[in-house]
Amino acid sequence: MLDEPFSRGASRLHLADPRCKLVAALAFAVCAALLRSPGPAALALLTGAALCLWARLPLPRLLRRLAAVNVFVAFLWLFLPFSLPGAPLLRIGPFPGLPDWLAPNWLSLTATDAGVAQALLVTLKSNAIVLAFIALAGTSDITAVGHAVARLGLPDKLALLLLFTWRQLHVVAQEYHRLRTAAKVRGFTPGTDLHTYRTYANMAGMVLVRSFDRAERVGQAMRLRGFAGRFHMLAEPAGRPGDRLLAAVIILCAAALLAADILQPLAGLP
Amino acid sequence: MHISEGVLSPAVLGAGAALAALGVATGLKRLDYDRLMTVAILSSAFFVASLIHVPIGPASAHLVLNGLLGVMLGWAAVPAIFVALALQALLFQFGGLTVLGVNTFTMALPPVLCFYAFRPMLSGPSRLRGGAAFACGFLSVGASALLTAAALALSGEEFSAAARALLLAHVPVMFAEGVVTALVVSFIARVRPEMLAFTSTAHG
Amino acid sequence: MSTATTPPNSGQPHNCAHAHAHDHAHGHGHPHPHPHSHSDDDATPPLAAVQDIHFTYSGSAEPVLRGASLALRPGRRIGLLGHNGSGKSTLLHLLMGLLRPQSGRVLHRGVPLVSETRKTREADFVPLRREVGFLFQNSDDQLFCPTVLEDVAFGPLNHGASPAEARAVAEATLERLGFAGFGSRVTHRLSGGEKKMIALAAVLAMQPQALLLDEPTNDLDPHTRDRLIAILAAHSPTHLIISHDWDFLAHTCDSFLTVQDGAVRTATHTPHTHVHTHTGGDVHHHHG
Amino acid sequence: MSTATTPPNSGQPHNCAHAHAHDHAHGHGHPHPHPHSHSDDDATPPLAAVQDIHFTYSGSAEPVLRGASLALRPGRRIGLLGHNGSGKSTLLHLLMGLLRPQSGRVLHRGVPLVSETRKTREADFVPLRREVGFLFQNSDDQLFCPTVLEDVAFGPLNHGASPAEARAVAEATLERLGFAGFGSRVTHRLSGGEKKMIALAAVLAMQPQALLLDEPTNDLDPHTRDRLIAILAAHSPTHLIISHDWDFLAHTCDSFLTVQDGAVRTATHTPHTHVHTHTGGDVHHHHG
Repeated sequence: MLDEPFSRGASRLHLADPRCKLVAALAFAVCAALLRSPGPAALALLTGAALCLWARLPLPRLLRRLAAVNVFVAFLWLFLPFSLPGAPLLRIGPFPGLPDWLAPNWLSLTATDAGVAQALLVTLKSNAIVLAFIALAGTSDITAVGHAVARLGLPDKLALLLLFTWRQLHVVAQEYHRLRTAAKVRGFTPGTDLHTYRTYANMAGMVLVRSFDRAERVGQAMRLRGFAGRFHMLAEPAGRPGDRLLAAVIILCAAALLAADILQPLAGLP
Repeated sequence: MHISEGVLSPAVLGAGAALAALGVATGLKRLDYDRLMTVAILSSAFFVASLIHVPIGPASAHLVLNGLLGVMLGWAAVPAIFVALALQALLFQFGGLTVLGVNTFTMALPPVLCFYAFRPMLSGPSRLRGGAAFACGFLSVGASALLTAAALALSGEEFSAAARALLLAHVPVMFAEGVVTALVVSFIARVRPEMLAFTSTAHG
Repeated sequence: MSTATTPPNSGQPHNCAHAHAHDHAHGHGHPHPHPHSHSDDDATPPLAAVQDIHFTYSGSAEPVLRGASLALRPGRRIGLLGHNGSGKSTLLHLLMGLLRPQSGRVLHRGVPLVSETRKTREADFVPLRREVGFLFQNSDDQLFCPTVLEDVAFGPLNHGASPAEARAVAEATLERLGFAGFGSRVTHRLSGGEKKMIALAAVLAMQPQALLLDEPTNDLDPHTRDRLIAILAAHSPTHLIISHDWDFLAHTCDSFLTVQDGAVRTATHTPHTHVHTHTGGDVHHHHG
Repeated sequence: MSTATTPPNSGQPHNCAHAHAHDHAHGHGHPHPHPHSHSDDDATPPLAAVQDIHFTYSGSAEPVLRGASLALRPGRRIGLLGHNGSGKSTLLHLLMGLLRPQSGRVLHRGVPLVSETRKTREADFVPLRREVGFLFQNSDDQLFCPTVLEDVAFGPLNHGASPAEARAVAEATLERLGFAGFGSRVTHRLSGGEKKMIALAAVLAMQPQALLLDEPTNDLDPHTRDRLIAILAAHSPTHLIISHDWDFLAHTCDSFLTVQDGAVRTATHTPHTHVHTHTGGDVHHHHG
C-alpha cells in the first residue's frame, strides 16, 4: 500500500535531480490545467504518455493507478454530457408509458455535443497531468522528493514535516496492520453496524494513542542526541549536468501547448 | 472527496492555492521545532486512520477524521493536511500539484474551525463530549464536502449537477464520520485523556 | 475443557525441575521413538495442517519456507523451535490464513482451504479461526479495546453472541484465569504480564479447540510465566507453542519440532548436557 | 576508541564458551570478591551516577525504585539483570535525565545534576548526554530520520559539527561497523537487525565515553547478535547493558548488578550448575 512502485528504475528520468523534475512537473501541470481545447489536451496526454514510456514504467501498475484516478472522472461523465446546451446527441426520456411519479419530467436528459466535449476535455487533461506527474515525481522516492522540497526554497519545517510523517507512516501502518490481523483472527467481519464502527474506532484510537506515546519516546531519543530545538540539514550533492536542460525542455513543451491553445481560436482553426 | 487534476477553472485553482498557502504559512509559523516531530507522528497516525474503510450499507467510505485532527493540532492541522494530501498524490495519484491548494483548503478549513468550536468541549471534563465529538466529525466532513462542491460549482455551470450529487453522496458519510469520531474520542478519553489536552502550537 | 491427555504415541511429558532450582537435571536416559511425525496416518484428519508449503515474502529473494509440513491433531502439545528468522511465525501465519503460500496446501479437518486447484477467499478461514486460537507475540497488537472486558468479549461478539452473553462469557473466562474484577481496567495501562494474560483470556473466551502461541514468555516476569504454565496445563489440551524458552516448553509440551532450512523436522532427542556456572545465580533466570 | 581494559578490581571476564558448543562448563571454582560495588572509593568520581533514588510513576501507587544507587566508571562493563518491571529501564532513564526522581541525586563526573538543593533544568544534562550514549530498546523510536546517513549525522550536527564534518563522521562510523555504503539507504526499508546496528552507529557517531544499552538483543537474529558482540568488544570499553540474554551478557560484560525490590544489588557470584539435558540439542539455542 505504501510502496513506491515507480521510484525504482534506471532510466534517465529516474536518475535526474528531483528538484528539476518537480519544477518541470509543476509547470506541466499548470499549463495543462489551463488548456481549453481538445487538440492541445490530446497532445498533452501524448506528452505525458511519452514521458512514462521514457521512464520505462511497469505498464500493469501504471494502468491500475490510472484506473483509480479515473473514478472521479467517470463520476463527472455521469453529469457533464447532459449539463451544457448544444446539439443533442442522445436523449433519455421522457418516458410517456410510465407513470409520472416513476419518471418525472426532470429525469429526461439530453446529452449534447458541447457536454461530451467538455467531459472529454476533462478526461484528457486529467490523465495527461497524472501521467506526467508519475513520470516526473513518481520516479524519485518520497524521501528524495522531501529533500528536493527543502532545497527548492520551501520552508524547511514543511519539508521536515513531510519527511518525518513519511518515516513514521510505515511504523504506524505496520502497527495498524497487526491490529487488523488480530481482529480478523478473532472472527471480526465488518458490516454496517455499531459493533463494526466501534471496532474501527477502537483501532483508530489505539493507533493514535500509541503514536502519541511513541512521539514521547522519539522526543526523548532526539534530546539524548543533543537536539535543542533546531534541525540541521546535511548538504546534498548537486544533480547531474543536463538535468536543468531536461526540465527546461519539458517546461517549453508545456508552454508551447498552452500557447497553441490560446492562439488557436485567434487563428480561426477548428 | 479529492478533485482530480484538469477539472477546475484557473480562477478556482488560483484562489485555492493562495488560501492554502496562507493557511500553511500560518500553521507553520505557530508550529515550533520542538513539537514538529509529535505533529508528524500524529499526522501519520491520522493518515493511517484515513486508510480504514468502513462499510456504509452496500458501499464503503474511508474515514477522514479531519475534525478530530483539527481539534488536536489546531492551526498545525493545515500543514499536516497539506503534507498528507501531497503524500496521497505521490503514493496513489489522488489529487495532484495544481489541485493541492484547493484540496488543502477544503479539507483543512473545517478542522481549524472545529478547533475553535469544539476544543474546549472535547478536552474539558464535559458531559457534552460525546455530542460535541459527533458534531465535530459530522460537521467537518459536511463542510469539506460543501467546500469541494462549491469549488466544482464555481468552476462552471456544467459542474453544478455533479456538485449537488457529490454533496448528497456525503450525507451518509457525515453520519458515519460523526459516530466514529465520537467513539474515537471516547476511546482516547478513557485510555489516554492527556492526549486531548495536547497543544501543538505555542499560542493556540 | 478437560486437562491434557497424553496422545498414544507421544513422548513422556517432561516433568523437569523448575528453573529456580539449581543443579537440576532433566532428560531421558534413553533415546525413544519420535514423539510426533507429520506423516502420522491416524484415522481422523488433523484439526489443522499445512502441507509442502513454499513461501517467500514479497520483495525478498530468499524463500523462508521450502516444503514445510505440519499437522495439529487433538491432544497434541507441540513445541516449535528454531532461531529467529527461521520461519516459525511465518508458518503459523500461513496456517491461520494470514499469509498465502506460493505453493502447498492448508487444510482444516481434512478440507483444503488453500490448494493449487482452488481460489481461496478470506471467508474460507472463518471456521478454522473459530477452532484455533492464536496468541500474538506482542500483546499490544492484540488488545485494542479500551477496557479488559470489552477486549475479552470481542471474539464472542464476532461469533454472534448477544452483548449479555458475550459479557457473561468474558467474565467467566476472566474468573477462570484468576482475573476476576479486571473487567473495567484500561487495557493500555496494564503491565506487560497482565496484557499477556488478558490477551490469552480473549483467545480462550472464543472456546477454541486448540491454541497457537507465538513466543508467549517474551518479557514475562517469573510469576506470570508460572501462572501461564498452570493455565495451559489446566485449559489447553491441544496447542503449538513457538518459544526460545526451553524450560517453558519442557513444562508445556510433549513433542518437539523445529524449522530448519525452510522445512519442519522432528527435533531429535539428543540428550546433551550444559554444565552451566555463572554469576547472578540468585537472580531468577530462564534457560530459555 | 581503544578496546576494553579490565578495571583493577573487577571480576575475571567470563570467556565462556559459545552457546553452540555443547558440554561447556564455565565459571569460577572459587567465590571471589564482589566485582563491583557502588560504594567504591576510587579517587576519580564516576562518569555518571545515581544515588539513593526514589521514584514512583505518576498515577501509580507502588514506587519502582526505593533507594537505588548506581555508578558507571570508565572501563566498567556492567550487565544489569532483574525481571520485567523491576525498574531497570527506569533507572537508566533517570540517569540520562529523561525522568526526574522524587528524591535522590544524579551526578555527572561528581557534579550533581539533580539533588535536593537545586532546581534541575533540561540543559544541565547536555554534557552528560554528550558523554553517555543510550541505545533504545525499540530501534524505530531512535531512527527518526528519513535516511541512514542523516540519522547517524544527527548527533554530530547537534553538537555543532558542520554538515561536511558530520557527514564525514557518519560515514566513518558506518564503515567502522561494517555498514559502508548504507548511508543513502532509506531507514524504513531496513531489516530489524540492520535498524539495531544503524541505531548503534548513530550513538557511536557522537563518540561517547560510555554506552547504555536497553535489551539490545531482543528480536535479533543470531548473525546480528554475534556482530553486536564483536562491535561492543572492539568499540565499547565502558557500558551498562540491560538484558535477559545471559549468554550475551557473559560475552559482553564483566560485572553484574541486579535491581531487586527497588534497589541495585551486586549480583553475587554464587557458582551454580545447571545440568541441562533436553531435546532438540541439534538446534541452535542460547542459554540466555
